[in-house]
Amino acid sequence: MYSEKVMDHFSNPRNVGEIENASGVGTVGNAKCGDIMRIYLDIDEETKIIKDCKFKTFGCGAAVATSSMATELVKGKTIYEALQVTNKAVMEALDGLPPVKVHCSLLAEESIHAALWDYAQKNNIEIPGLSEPKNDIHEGEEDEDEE
Amino acid sequence: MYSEKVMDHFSNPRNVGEIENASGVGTVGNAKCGDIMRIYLDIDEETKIIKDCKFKTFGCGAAVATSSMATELVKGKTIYEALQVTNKAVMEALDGLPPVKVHCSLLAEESIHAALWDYAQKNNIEIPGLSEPKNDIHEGEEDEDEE
Amino acid sequence: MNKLIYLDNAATTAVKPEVFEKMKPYFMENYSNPSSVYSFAQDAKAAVDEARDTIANLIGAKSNEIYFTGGGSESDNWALISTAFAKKDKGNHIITSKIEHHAILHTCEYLEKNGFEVTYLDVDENGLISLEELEKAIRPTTILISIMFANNEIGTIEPIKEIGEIAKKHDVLFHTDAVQAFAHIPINVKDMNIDMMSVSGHKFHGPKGIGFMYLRNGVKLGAFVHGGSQERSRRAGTHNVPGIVGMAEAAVIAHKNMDENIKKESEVRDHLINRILDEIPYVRLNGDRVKRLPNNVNCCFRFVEGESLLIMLDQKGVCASSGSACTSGSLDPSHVLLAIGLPHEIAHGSLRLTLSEDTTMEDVDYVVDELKKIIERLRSMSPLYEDFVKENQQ
Amino acid sequence: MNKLIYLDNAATTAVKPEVFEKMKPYFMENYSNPSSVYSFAQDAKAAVDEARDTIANLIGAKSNEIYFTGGGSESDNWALISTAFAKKDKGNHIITSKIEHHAILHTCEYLEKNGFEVTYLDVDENGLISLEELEKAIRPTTILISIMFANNEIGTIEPIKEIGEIAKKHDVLFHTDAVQAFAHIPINVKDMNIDMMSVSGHKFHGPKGIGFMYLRNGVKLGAFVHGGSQERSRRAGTHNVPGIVGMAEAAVIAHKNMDENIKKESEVRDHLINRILDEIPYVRLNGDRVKRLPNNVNCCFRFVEGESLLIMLDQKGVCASSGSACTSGSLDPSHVLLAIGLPHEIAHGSLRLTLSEDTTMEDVDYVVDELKKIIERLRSMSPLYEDFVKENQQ
Ligand SMILES: Cc1ncc(COP(=O)(O)O)c(C=O)c1O
Ligand SMILES: Cc1ncc(COP(=O)(O)O)c(C=O)c1O
Repeated sequence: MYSEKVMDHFSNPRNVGEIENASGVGTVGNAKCGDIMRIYLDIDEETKIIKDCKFKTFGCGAAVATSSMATELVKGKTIYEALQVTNKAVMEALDGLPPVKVHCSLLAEESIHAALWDYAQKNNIEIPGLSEPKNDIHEGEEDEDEE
Repeated sequence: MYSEKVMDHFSNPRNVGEIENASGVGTVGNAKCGDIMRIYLDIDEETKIIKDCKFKTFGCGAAVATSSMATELVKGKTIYEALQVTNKAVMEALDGLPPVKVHCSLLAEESIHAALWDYAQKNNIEIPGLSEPKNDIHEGEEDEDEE
Repeated sequence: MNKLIYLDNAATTAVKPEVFEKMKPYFMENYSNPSSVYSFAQDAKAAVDEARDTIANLIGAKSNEIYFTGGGSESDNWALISTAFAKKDKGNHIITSKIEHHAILHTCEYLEKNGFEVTYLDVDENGLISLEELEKAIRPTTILISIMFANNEIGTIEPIKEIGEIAKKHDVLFHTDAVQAFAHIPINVKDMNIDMMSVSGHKFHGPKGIGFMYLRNGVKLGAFVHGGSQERSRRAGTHNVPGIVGMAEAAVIAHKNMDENIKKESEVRDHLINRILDEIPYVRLNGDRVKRLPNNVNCCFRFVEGESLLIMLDQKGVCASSGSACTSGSLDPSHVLLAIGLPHEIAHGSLRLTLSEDTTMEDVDYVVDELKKIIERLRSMSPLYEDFVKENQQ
Repeated sequence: MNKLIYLDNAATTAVKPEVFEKMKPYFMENYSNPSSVYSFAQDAKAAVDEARDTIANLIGAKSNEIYFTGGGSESDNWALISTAFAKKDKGNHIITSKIEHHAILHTCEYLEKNGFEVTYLDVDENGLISLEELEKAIRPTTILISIMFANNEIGTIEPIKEIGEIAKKHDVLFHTDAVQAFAHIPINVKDMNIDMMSVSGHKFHGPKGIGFMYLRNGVKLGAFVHGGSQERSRRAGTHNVPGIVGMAEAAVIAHKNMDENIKKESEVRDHLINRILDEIPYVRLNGDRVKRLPNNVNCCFRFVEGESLLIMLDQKGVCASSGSACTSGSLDPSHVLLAIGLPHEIAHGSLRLTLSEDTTMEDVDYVVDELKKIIERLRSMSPLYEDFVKENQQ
């Protein structure tokens, strides 16, 4: 089902964890749908370089792997460069994903954006091209099946 | 499918053939339905005993076997006794027939009756209990399928 | 019984040893459900995918146009019933032929009871439909044409490509029951404008209980068996992995040897036909002499009834079939033989001999030798023959 | 992979060697079509008849009440669709439950699109329907009650005998999907007032692609697959002789060892459940503790997602399944887990382990040992767990 790269990033995920007093934190996804990603960024004030990046993910194999790969891709980049890390880039770096799992790579992109947004908000700066993320965490988590 | 007895009477049918100048001949069945039986009787004028009996049958295994058995059962009997040879008797003597083949034993009974009727007609006698057979040979033999 | 000459390959065939070997690991070793997540299921999943690719390839289709089913009858039912109900807003008229298999005809009867109208096209004395009549039968409400690729009793091959063109021209869906044709003669669904095609695994040395449907991409057809999301939610049910794998392997083998088999079988077939026609009087060959499956021989022997004939052949170790009413369990003889214009009593005397690539000249020589004796014997017992002889003597 | 602990026996099972041996001759030797006249077909015919007798005997039915089909899904579809269309003059209302297999639920949806009304009964937190609600749901137009014998995800066994009594009292037909129950727990169709029952061969170490339907004599039900006169004209298609023979043999073996298997499996199951509940925090057992299939364990692990769990178990050689959306290919987690009242995010963390009689205590001990580590690891990666811990610290 998954490529070797995906399996590698799932089995040995890079950058799992939290960053205390992170420069920015973003959480996207929806427990109801079975995927939540949280990204922590440690950003250098001066250079705007992402010095460190950690994640926590509740989700399927692809969700974990895309989180892992996304943190790898943004680490060392400036926040402006990080914004260019698209879901396509994440997928390519993972040698592809099954069609039903493409949405996981979108979540990975969004979680980076959400963390950057958080950083921008906290520091009152504007990052060109970044808009407020659709962060629907803790939304509609109640059971709502009705037939 | 068939009992051993049926297979025996099919493979080695008794009394196949014709009787020249038979005392009575009866043909029943319908080529359209796939079964025709013809019975020849040689009847002693005095004793009314069936001295000989032959048959010809166009039909399935059961049709052949029931004809064969029916001829065996009536041979040596008086015409009055022969009238008592029912399809049930024929079936029993054959150790049974598959349900879809019961009609063959009825044909066998009918063919005996038809031959007896022919004899009675020719000799202007009445055999108590014998009525004119429903002899539908050569009836409706034309192709009549129309959808 | 010692000798066994199996000439009923249109009824079913023996699984080939290579096919069986290919199926074997999927019973006790790679038994997993191919839809499962774990890696143990990967082999089974790959096997199903490969089988699908293979089969698609053989008929010029795409892999996602192949749907595995439980056999030919199910495929036929699916094609007809689901098309009918899916298209009922467009129209309620279906065109088929009088010589289809019961899996088509009885399904049509079911649809007629549910408000659909069915035209049953006549066939000529060889079993061929008329393209003109087909085209004339098309109405604005016609939603489906279903004509079999080749007939299971008399072996006649219908003009499928031409039917496909007519269907396309009138924008009507075209289904063909190719149960007897697939893996026996070449089929290309694209060239032939086929929208749907039914196939059954056990007719070409594959296993029983498995079949497939080719369904052209773009044809909107609901499921027939609803449930799990197997087969892109169009045919529910845990995949019959050994069956699927076996069917594909049998198809591959058949296609690899197709030219050779056609040549071989046709030669044996023609030898058999010629000897029967030459050496037995009052016999008729049923089906088209040329547009004919390479493995099919079907004759009527006058004055003789089919079941008796089969039993006597059986006693000589020959397996065959007949369109006689007695063998079908119904009152009427084969609807196919009636449709080609045979009277009932002639139809009752039919014999079908269907060869496989393993049938030899010696086999059929033996069969003809025995057949001659059996026909003679049955005629000597037949009141119809007696009458015929007497009439001719007069 | 070296180690393989297969705990997905509710998805499918390995064919037993004895079963395979019994099937084997019908592929290449006695391959004939059992409907044929010749004596070569006698063996195949006898084998099918014997299989039918055997199965009938095991459930207290008559032989002519058993109809072979292509599997559980087909049987379910047949029971629902043919009953609905056959009884549509009497009424258009069907009662089922929210936790049925998709072969029932999606068929009900199909019927709803065709003018039928369906009541989906709620179940309690253990997955049991309420007999009172069932009885209240019956209307004058109710034509069928279809309630599964035992649930495939959470193993809950429904009160079938009582449902049968209610159905009988109200003169409504009762179908049960016994795909997970047959050959696992005792079933007597007469005692339980079952009118129709669906079974699938591959769920009890028989082959895939074969199933049967019990259909009580007197229930007037048309064919679902129309065509040849097999199965008393109620299910067309050349008999899948190896499949039929294999299914019957598997059923016989299962019944011979049923008491012992139930005891053995229940012990292993309970050990597994107890260890999980004792040793892993934030876990919930799904399904009834007592009215439960002997081979079913189903738990939800909070803060963890099912697919990840399955992959990690797979890496340790353990085959399992989950009701997580990711594994079902849909957006929502298992409808069964939602129906017993679980919130979505809990349902995503479900794990189903289904044993066979060959599953040992050592096997499940190994699984629990690995599971503990995996759950811990996944929780350490889970933002939900992080939040939970932080909230509790406050
Ligand atoms: C309860 C239940 N019903 C029906 C089915 C369908 O059976 P099959 O996949 O063999 O058609 C299954 C298994 O998949 C099942 O567990
Ligand atoms: C032309 C044709 N269609 C359909 C079928 C049905 O196939 P199956 O019996 O495998 O369902 C057959 C064979 O029986 C056939 O010959």
